[in-house]
This record gives sequence, C-alpha cells and structure tokens, in this order.
Amino acid sequence: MFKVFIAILQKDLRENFLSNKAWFSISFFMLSLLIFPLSFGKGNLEEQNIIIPAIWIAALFSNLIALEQMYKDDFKDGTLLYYSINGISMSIIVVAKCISHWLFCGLPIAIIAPICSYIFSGESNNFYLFLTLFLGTAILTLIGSPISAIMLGISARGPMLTFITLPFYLPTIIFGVMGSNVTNNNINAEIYLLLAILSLGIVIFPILTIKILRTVIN
Amino acid sequence: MLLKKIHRFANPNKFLKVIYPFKKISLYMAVFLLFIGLMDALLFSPPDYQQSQTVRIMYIHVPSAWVSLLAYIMIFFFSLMYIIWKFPLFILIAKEIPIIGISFTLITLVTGSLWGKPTWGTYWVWDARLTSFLVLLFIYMGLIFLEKAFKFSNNGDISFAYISIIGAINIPVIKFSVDWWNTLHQPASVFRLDGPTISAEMLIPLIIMSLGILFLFFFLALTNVESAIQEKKINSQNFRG
Amino acid sequence: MKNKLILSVEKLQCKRNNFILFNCISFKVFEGGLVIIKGNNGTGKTSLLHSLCGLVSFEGKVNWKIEKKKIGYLGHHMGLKDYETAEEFIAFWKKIYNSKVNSDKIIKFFSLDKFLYKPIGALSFGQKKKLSFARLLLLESKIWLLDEPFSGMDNKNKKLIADAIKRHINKKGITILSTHDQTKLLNIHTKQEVRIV
Amino acid sequence: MLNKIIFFFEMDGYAFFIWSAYAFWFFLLTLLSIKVISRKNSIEKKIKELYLKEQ
Repeated sequence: MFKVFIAILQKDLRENFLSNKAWFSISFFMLSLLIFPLSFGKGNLEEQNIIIPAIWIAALFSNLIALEQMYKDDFKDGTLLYYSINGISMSIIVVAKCISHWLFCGLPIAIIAPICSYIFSGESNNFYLFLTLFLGTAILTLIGSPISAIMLGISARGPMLTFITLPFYLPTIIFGVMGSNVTNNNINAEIYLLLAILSLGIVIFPILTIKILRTVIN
Repeated sequence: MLLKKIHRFANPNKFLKVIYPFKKISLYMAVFLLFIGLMDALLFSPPDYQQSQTVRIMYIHVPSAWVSLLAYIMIFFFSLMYIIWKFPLFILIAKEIPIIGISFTLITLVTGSLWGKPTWGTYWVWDARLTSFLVLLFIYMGLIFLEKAFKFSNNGDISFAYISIIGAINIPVIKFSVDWWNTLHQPASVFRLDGPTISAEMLIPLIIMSLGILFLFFFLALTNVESAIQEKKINSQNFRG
Repeated sequence: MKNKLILSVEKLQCKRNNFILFNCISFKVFEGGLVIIKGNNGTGKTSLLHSLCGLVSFEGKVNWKIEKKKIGYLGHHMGLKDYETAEEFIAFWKKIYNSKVNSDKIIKFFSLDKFLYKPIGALSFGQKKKLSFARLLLLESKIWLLDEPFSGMDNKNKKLIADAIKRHINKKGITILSTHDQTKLLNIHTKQEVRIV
Repeated sequence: MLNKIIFFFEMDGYAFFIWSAYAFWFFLLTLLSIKVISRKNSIEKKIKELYLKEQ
C-alpha cells in the first residue's frame, strides 16, 4: 500500500515537473507580486505596509490557478477510472494529489515569500510570514481539492471554479494576514487557529473529495 | 421506521398533494401577518430613545436576516439527507431554495446599510456580521451558478449537495473568524440585538413581521418546489409536443 | 464436467437522466466464458460494462462469485500520459499492480520494442491501444471487461488481440467485451452473445 | 391631521433611509413573488397544453 502511494506520488510530482503546471504557478506568484510595487509607486510601499496582504493575495491566486489542473488531466485521459476499477483505494490518490499540489504551489511560495518581503520592504520579522504561509497554503489546497473534483463534471469550468472557491478561502486569508502581522515575538492565537483548521481539514476534506470523485468518475 | 415514513412522503406526487394546503395556508398567513406587522411597525410602535425613528428599519432587516440564515440551514439539511438516503425529492427541494435565500440576503444587506448610515455614520463597515453576510451572499451566488452550470450534466445534484455542505462547514468558521478579526482591528460600533434589552412594544411587531416573512418564505419555496416537480415530470415523460 | 459459475446478472436495468437505457438483461458467465455484448450506438454498452464494475448505480442483481477487487478494464480512454515513454508506463503500472508478470514477454507479444523509448504522445492510436492492452496483461486479473477492443486497429493487430483473449480464456479467465462487429475472429465454444435493444 | 401625516412621512428627518429601505424590501419581495408565481403559471399552462395534445 505504501509502495503504491510512493509510486503514485512520484508520478504526480514528475507530471508537475515535466508539464509547465508547477513552474507556472510559482512564476505567476512572482509576477503578480511585481504588480503591487508598480501600482503603488516605489516610495509608498514601505510606509503602507502593503507587502503582507500582497503576498497573501498572490499566493491565493497562484493556488487557484493550479487548482483547476488538479484532477483534470487524470480524469480526462481515464487514469482515475483505471485506478478505481483496478482496486487502488481512492484515499491514496487524493492524498498524493494534495501533497503534490501543495509541494508545487504551497511550499515554494512559503519559502520565497520571506525573501520577497525582505526585498520589497526590508522587514525583519519574517518567520511568522513563513509559518502562516506554510500552514495557510496547505489549508487552501485541502479546501480546494473537493471543489476541484466537483468541477470535473462541467465542461466550461474555469471562471466557475474561482468564483465558488473564493468565499471558502476567506477565513484562511483573514487568519493568515493577522498571523503574519505579529509585532511581538510571542506566537499568537491565529497560528493556533490555523493549526486547528488544518488538522480538521486534513480529516474532512480528503474524505469529501473521495466521495465526490467516486460519483464524478462514471 | 423513520426511513419508511420518509419514503412514503418522498414520492413527488404524494408530496404535491401534501404541500398544497400548506401552501395556501402560508400564503394567507403571510399576507395577513405582514399587513398587521407593517401597520404595527410603521404606525404604532414607539421610536427608540437612542436611534429614534430609524429603529423602524429593524422590523424588515432582522426578519429577513433570520430567514436567509434559515434558508441556508435548510439547504444544508436537505442536501445532507439527500446524500444519506438518496431520495431525489430532497435535492429538488434544496435546489429551489437558493434563489429565495439570495433575495432575502440582498434585502438584509441593503436595509442594513441604510440603517447603518444614520446610526453609525457610514453605509458599510467591515465588521463581523456584515462581512459574514456578504460571504453568505457569494455562497448563494455560487450555488445558483453551479445549478445553472450543471443543467445538462448527470451529476449536478450530488455536486450541489456537496458544495452546500462545504459551505455549511465554512459558515460558522467565517462567523468566528470575523469576530476575531473585529476585536483586534476595529473595536466597538458592533451592532447588537440582545433579546432581553428590547422592550415588548418593539418585540411584538418584530415577532409578527418575522412570522409573516417566514410564511412568505414557505409559500415561495413550496411554489418553487411544486413547479420544479411538474417541470421534471414534463421532461421525463418526453412528450411529443 | 461443469465449470464454476463466476458471474450472474439478473434483470439489470440502467438509467441515465431518468431515461431507461436498457431493461431486464440477464446472463451467466462460467469459467473460461466469453460474452459479447452487441448493440447499436447509444444503447448503453459502456454503461453495462460500468455497472458490472460497480461504477454506475443500477437496479437488479450483479453477483460476482470471485473477488472483484481487481477488474481488468479497457475503455475508450486509455489512461496514457503524453510525456511518459512506453517503458516508464509499463514499469509504473507494474509497480502499482505489484505484479510478477514478466514484462519482457508482454513486450515481445505485442511487439512493443519498436517504440519502447518513445514518448507516448508521439505514438499512433493503434500503438497506444496495444500499450493499454499491455497494462491489462500486467494486472493478472481473471476478469476482463473490454469496451470496443477492436476499434481503430488494422487486421494484424486485431488478430493479435483476439489471440490474447483466447489465451486468457484458456487460462480459465472470463472476458466480457462490447463491439459492433468483428466476432468472426473469436471462434470459441464458450462464446455467448447478449444483445441490447 | 395633515400635520400628523406629514410628521409620519418625515420620520424625524430620517425619511430617506427608512422609506428607501421599506421601498427596496417591498420591491424585491414583489419581484421575487412575481417571478415565482409566473414560473408556476407558465408550467401549469404547458401541462394543460400537453394534456390536450395527448387527447
């Protein structure tokens, strides 16, 4: 079972690596981050403390962009169908998909973001930004996975997916921005809340995704 | 046992017969109660000592807020029942509610901001209640779009049910989160309606109006469900016409 | 000597969008049996196969007498990725199925060695179909459900596939396949036909 | 009497907010009711037509 999981995860990662999906979402993050200093004018950026909201907005949208592709390819060429008929449990597939999605559009963003924040505004308190992004992007991926599975049923689903997913992302964004704005050095309640949402989400959302995929496949 | 009882009523034809008297009663009750309630709210109830006459907006604002929340809870429960028992009637009911729920949510938002201007000085504040209601509006919009998008697809019903359940998980989260947000960023100016603090003279028209709006909601929902059942019948019988 | 009963289908009924696709289909499959499902387009051949796998909801009874966890299925979508090479594809599914079949034999049987190191996106339709047959052989399942296995193939490859099916049946496996025509190739005494109207 | 009516409509100077809120409420509810009821009516009409055709 674990061997199968590793094999599927490797395949997913390879797929992300070879097709442009993964690089696309990271470069989209950088590009949309570039828009903020341009639209604010360089001098105002440090005073207005805009960099943390900017990073969160960019992370959100780069996550959304990659979300559409999460199950689409495997669904279209029938790989999901073969997995399910040939007795490979759905939970393996879903977990592998979520991990590969997060590894390519969650973790790199969390690593890059403190550097970006330093370049743009010279702030030193970047550990919390990394921590909240680390947790927050994982939550975004988990929330997005059932919705991305639902959207497999309709043909023109690009704008629909964004519209339906965004309201569900809001609490994470709120906590994330609050947690990143820490001034003193104590870990505050928002990070605990994010951890709570994450641990709840790890239980709930993959189960939902499995159920949805089962109905969508045929 | 319970399942058998539900099964008996889950037959659409029987359901049509069952709801017919309820529909009639709720229409008459709604018209009657709304008339009395409006008279009471506009003419007889006293102005508040703090908010003076603007408190009269409460009589339409609060009932529609309650009903729009109730509508979402109903969608959630019907979807859950559909997923558990797979009776198509439940999802048929759940699918007809969002269009009514979104109207009441819109009323709540607009009347709320019209009430906010004289009392708080602004039309819109990013505080807990307001933001959570705006999110509710967007979730309703998402549900409606989803229903439209899946019209020609097989698994529209199940997708609707799952999305409404995900939304229901999010609604309390949104509420709590924004409460947190508010206490940190923007103190005070939170609009509250504590039960005991309100006087009986204002409570009575509020209750009458809420009941009237509730009956109106039931009437609209039942009518919608009725027409949806009949539409389904027309489509499935494949008339030559 | 009578063979062991493997699958019995009774009064199978399938619905799509409230329209009844087919009604009252019953048949029995014994060890080494071959069932050919015939029918025109849109009569629900694919739905029948899917309901046998348990993918589609249906009314009626489908009884598998053996473990049905691993079903060899081959459908219209072949589950091939454009960027993979054929060799990687076979290695991947061998790992997934945890199978001990000698993959060289399969490669030789379908003569895949000509394009073993090419990416799948560069292959023709017939070659892709042969590759997905290779996956079917890797699974070592007793049950084969094939959805139009002969479509889009030339005569030589059709014979190859018929040969593979015959071998499978000789090993006491069962095969259920749907097709428009092309049943002359499969001259097997256990053959039975099911017609969907 | 006239004074009382004018006082009622002025609402202590909050006339705009209160009356526009009530107007919006009334307008949207009527719109919704009209939509729901007309949908119901059109379907019943359709059923009647189909019924006549079948006969």
